[in-house]
Amino acid sequence: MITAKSATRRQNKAQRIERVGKLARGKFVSPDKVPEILRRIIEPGDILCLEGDNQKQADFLANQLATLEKKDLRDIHLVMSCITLPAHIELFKKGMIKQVDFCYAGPQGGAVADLVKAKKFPVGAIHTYNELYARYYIDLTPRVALIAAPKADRKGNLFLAANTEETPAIVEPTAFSDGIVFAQVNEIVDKLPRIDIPADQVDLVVEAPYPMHLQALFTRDPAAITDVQVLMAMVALRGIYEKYEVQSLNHGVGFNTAAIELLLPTYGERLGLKGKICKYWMVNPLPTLIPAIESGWVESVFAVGGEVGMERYTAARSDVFFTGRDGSFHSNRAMGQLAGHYAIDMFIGASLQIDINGNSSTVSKNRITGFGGAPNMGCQPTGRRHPTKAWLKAGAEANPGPGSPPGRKLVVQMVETFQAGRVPTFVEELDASDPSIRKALHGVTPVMIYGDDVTHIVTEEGIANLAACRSVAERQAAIRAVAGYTPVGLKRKKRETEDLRARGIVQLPEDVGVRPSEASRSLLATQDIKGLVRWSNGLYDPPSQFVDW
Amino acid sequence: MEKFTKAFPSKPLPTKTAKPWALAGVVGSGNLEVLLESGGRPKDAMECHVETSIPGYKASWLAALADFAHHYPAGGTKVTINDQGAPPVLVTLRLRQAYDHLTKGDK
Amino acid sequence: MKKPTPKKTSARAVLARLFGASAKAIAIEKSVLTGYASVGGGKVCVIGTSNGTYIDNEAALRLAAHVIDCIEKNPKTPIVMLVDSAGQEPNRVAEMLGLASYFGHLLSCLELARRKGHKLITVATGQAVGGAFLCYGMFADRIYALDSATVGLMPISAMSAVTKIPAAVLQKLSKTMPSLEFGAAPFALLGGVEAVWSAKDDVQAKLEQAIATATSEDNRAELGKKRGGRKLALDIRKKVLAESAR
Amino acid sequence: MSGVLFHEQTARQRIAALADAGSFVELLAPPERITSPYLAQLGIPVSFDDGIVIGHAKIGGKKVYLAAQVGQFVGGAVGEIHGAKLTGLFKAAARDRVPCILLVESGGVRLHEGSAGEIAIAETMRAIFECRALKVPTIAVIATDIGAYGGIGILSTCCDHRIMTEHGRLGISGPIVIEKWMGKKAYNSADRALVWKTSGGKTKYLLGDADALVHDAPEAVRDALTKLIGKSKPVNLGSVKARQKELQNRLKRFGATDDPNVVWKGMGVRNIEAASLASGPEFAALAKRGK
Repeated sequence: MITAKSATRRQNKAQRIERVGKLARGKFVSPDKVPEILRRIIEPGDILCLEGDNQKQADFLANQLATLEKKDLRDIHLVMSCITLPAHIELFKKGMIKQVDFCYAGPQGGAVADLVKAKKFPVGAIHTYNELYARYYIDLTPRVALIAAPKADRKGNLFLAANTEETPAIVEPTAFSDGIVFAQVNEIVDKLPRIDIPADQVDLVVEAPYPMHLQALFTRDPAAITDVQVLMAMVALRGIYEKYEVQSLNHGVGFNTAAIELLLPTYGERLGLKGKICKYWMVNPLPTLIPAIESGWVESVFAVGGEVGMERYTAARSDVFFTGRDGSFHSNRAMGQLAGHYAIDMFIGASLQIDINGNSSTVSKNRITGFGGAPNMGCQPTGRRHPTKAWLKAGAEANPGPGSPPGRKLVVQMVETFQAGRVPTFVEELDASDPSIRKALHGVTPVMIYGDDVTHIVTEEGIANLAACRSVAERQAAIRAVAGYTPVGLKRKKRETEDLRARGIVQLPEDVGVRPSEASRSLLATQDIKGLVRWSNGLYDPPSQFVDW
Repeated sequence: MEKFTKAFPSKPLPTKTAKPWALAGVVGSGNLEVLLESGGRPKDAMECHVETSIPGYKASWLAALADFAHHYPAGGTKVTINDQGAPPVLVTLRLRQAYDHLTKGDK
Repeated sequence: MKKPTPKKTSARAVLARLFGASAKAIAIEKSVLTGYASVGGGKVCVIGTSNGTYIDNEAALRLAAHVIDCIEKNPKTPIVMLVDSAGQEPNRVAEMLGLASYFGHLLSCLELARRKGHKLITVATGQAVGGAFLCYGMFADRIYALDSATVGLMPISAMSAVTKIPAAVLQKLSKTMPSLEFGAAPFALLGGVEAVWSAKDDVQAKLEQAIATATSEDNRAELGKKRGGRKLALDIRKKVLAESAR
Repeated sequence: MSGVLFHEQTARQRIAALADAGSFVELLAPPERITSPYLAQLGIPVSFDDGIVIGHAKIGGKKVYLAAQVGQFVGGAVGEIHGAKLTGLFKAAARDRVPCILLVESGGVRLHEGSAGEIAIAETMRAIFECRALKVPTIAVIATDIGAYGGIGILSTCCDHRIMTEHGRLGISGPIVIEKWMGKKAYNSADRALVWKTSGGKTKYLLGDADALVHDAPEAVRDALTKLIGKSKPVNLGSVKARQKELQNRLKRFGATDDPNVVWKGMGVRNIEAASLASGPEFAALAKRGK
């Protein structure tokens, strides 16, 4: 039975919509009215969600929001995946925000660090994607969500095209709790290719004067892959992919893993691994995966987001990529993260810093970035029950006790021992454990991937199998053994290293059958972007900054 | 620029090498060249001369060179390095390439 | 960016100084000089630039055409090349059309003239820098410079701006390394210029003598070593010749 | 599509890949340690070959002199030693009547050494024409994005033949210099497609400034060399008059446009997009140069 009390939220929403009044024609509003409408639909104390991850941004709405002043908007509890735009920073500078809960602040990492120092960044917590989406259903349910879509029809149905990403994860909790969903769209059309969000869940729509921002995030130019990265890729292929028969996997964004993708049709083929490894992928449509797909390695690819320039290719290869009935690519960030958590044999990615216990982070005092999605995949899902070959093999190596699961996900960190500019990757203590950062984060050190979750570290020196280590001291020795000539590596003891090598816990390239002198870019399926276009039969349209023809 | 010279104990180079010298790498940003020469020196050590544009990494250099001298029979050789900020991994890689050229010839 | 420095002496005055009354027959069109004149009673062909102009594709073609004309109509007539040019103007269309090839063509024409017995004498009269000097002036049998000419790769200030090496450092080094200095005198120390003619000199007589004594072998490395401005070049070249003869 | 790319090889690797196995003999080899006193004084790392590897070798059994510039070392720029090695090599080629090949990778004069490099380039030009007068073939291979610029751009055009790849660039002023001079609107140096269409191997081939356009592979360069090392192009009245006409005509046809695609179309390219993606001989087939 409906009582007045149980309908409070609904009534409140109705009041807000009423305040919009004649500023809208039905659901549709003109761009110049947006700041005033935002002022009328957002109330002090609201949980406000801004859509924007590391690729797609509701940038028009964010920019309009940033034109308001504290007198218009205050005490906002901001929830959002990625603090990416200058407009986001503006909201903090103007003092509108009473709390923020977010995942990642890549390009604005420096600005966020400055806000923290100025005590203008009241952070609740830094999350992983699915952790934050989950809280949208529990204690961080948005009252107002500002979202982005490429197209709307005249009823307010939305088409999300390749970059569905996190839109459903924001709209559902908002729409089903009497919140307001306000969408910016690139264009309003009579008929949509397909309906991704029904009009029923959308309250306001504006045709933005410029298309939403899309970042080409996963485009790695093969020309920038080095011989050293090829060496590491060969070592990883032999020492991990081949050894564990990794069938389902996620690759991080980086040149190391791009090198692996480009070695599959050449080196991988020579090793006879086709059909044995790398069949099921949870990755965005990586351009560097094109040669492997064209060579018949890949059964399926599910993605958390799209990639600029891959639209025609993914549509043409709907046998591999998830596509809608209209034939175009479909992504879903929340479901992709879930798949990466439970359903893959291996996560492999890079990091800026790894400490002596195997913890990694990208945060420092002058750059507060955060997590994004990597930790959802780079962790042990203890809720997993289904076995695979790789999972069982890795589990057996970890010597499970009577109270632990029989399997393990492979969580691999693949790093060069030095970053650009001779900055060592391996450190005794993470920059992220700086007291000022811990204080701002309520005592939590922002660790990307915990050492306990990591099974292997691959460097140009070799592989350290952390899962096979039997003590903290042993794990530290294994990390030192592959830390090269960093200060951490220089502390290794020859005898310890030789002992670990004898037991297979540390493996040098030659121990997994790789001759370093063989490692050469010439092994890559293609060495430049143009080659990727050729592999795609002209279906890949790289962003202009990558085109030199 | 920082310069240093040091000899590291190493097992003698195989008596027959393919050529008297070998050069690997190029001097360029983040890269280095290694000139490896054989002949006319004590057989039990690898003599190293390093000139680097980035000072302050002597410990890493010495460790990398010592490891190489330990792993490869390079006694009696002279190593001369012109460096423009290469990471240690390239030091090892170029040494190995120069060594292969010296002992097995180009190819 | 800096535009070309304004002319110091008018082109006509320079021509008159070099060729006397016979200079009148030399045409100046868009600062490109072509024509014939006389030196010590002998006919010479004149090509060149003035007013520190830029040499573009068209200018290179006009100079080349005149050299071809001279070869065809005036066999063995000495060719005097005057240089006062700031170089090639950085221009995308010129590059697209292959400016380097236009310059290469001009050099080929001059080479043909040399092979056919024309003596080639250069006088740097104003700016003689960069590509403009390389594309014809430096290709002569013998190269001279008026002491008012600015000869060389580029001034130290410009060198410093591109290399990011402080000008003071380059300035100091140029005391022992004349190659870094800018001007006719240091350029002569390198052997790049046979002799520098001063304001007091009778340049017509000098030019006459230059033509009379010129031979076609390239003596610059020898000069550079003898004068101490370029100590290495000759020996290294000799070493290459010696090692390759083994 | 995969394999060893010529433009990614080092100077020494290129020579090893082009020469008959084991035939290369280096002159003024690294153990002689002939390094630049200028760079040393400026605190800049020196190199044992001063950025150019020279020597003689055999290609298909035929003796050649070979020089390879090291683009990574100070942009392959020409200093006193580098330049003197180059001059000496062409003089040796003239003396011995042996073809001379220059693998170009240079931005021109090495500014750190001032006018010495400029004079060396002028001296080398004289030596190249000495070869040509003796019908000793001279060949420039321009196949990397560092390419042939400044004085070395001009010098390359003095050789009998130029072999290019789509990666190679030939010019005098580079895009960054031109952008500074003309403004970003006239030339955006970050627009890589425009940069390559302005100075890249394909456009140079279409216009006739490159004699061969080959795949970015050492074998392809070697094949082209094999075809050209026996051939010299005379410098005579007929040849310079024909060239004069050709260059005049080029200026008349294309001097008024700033759009490289107009040049491409004018030189017989029908499908610009397909030609942009094509490489070496496939491009040449699509282009029907000059038709």
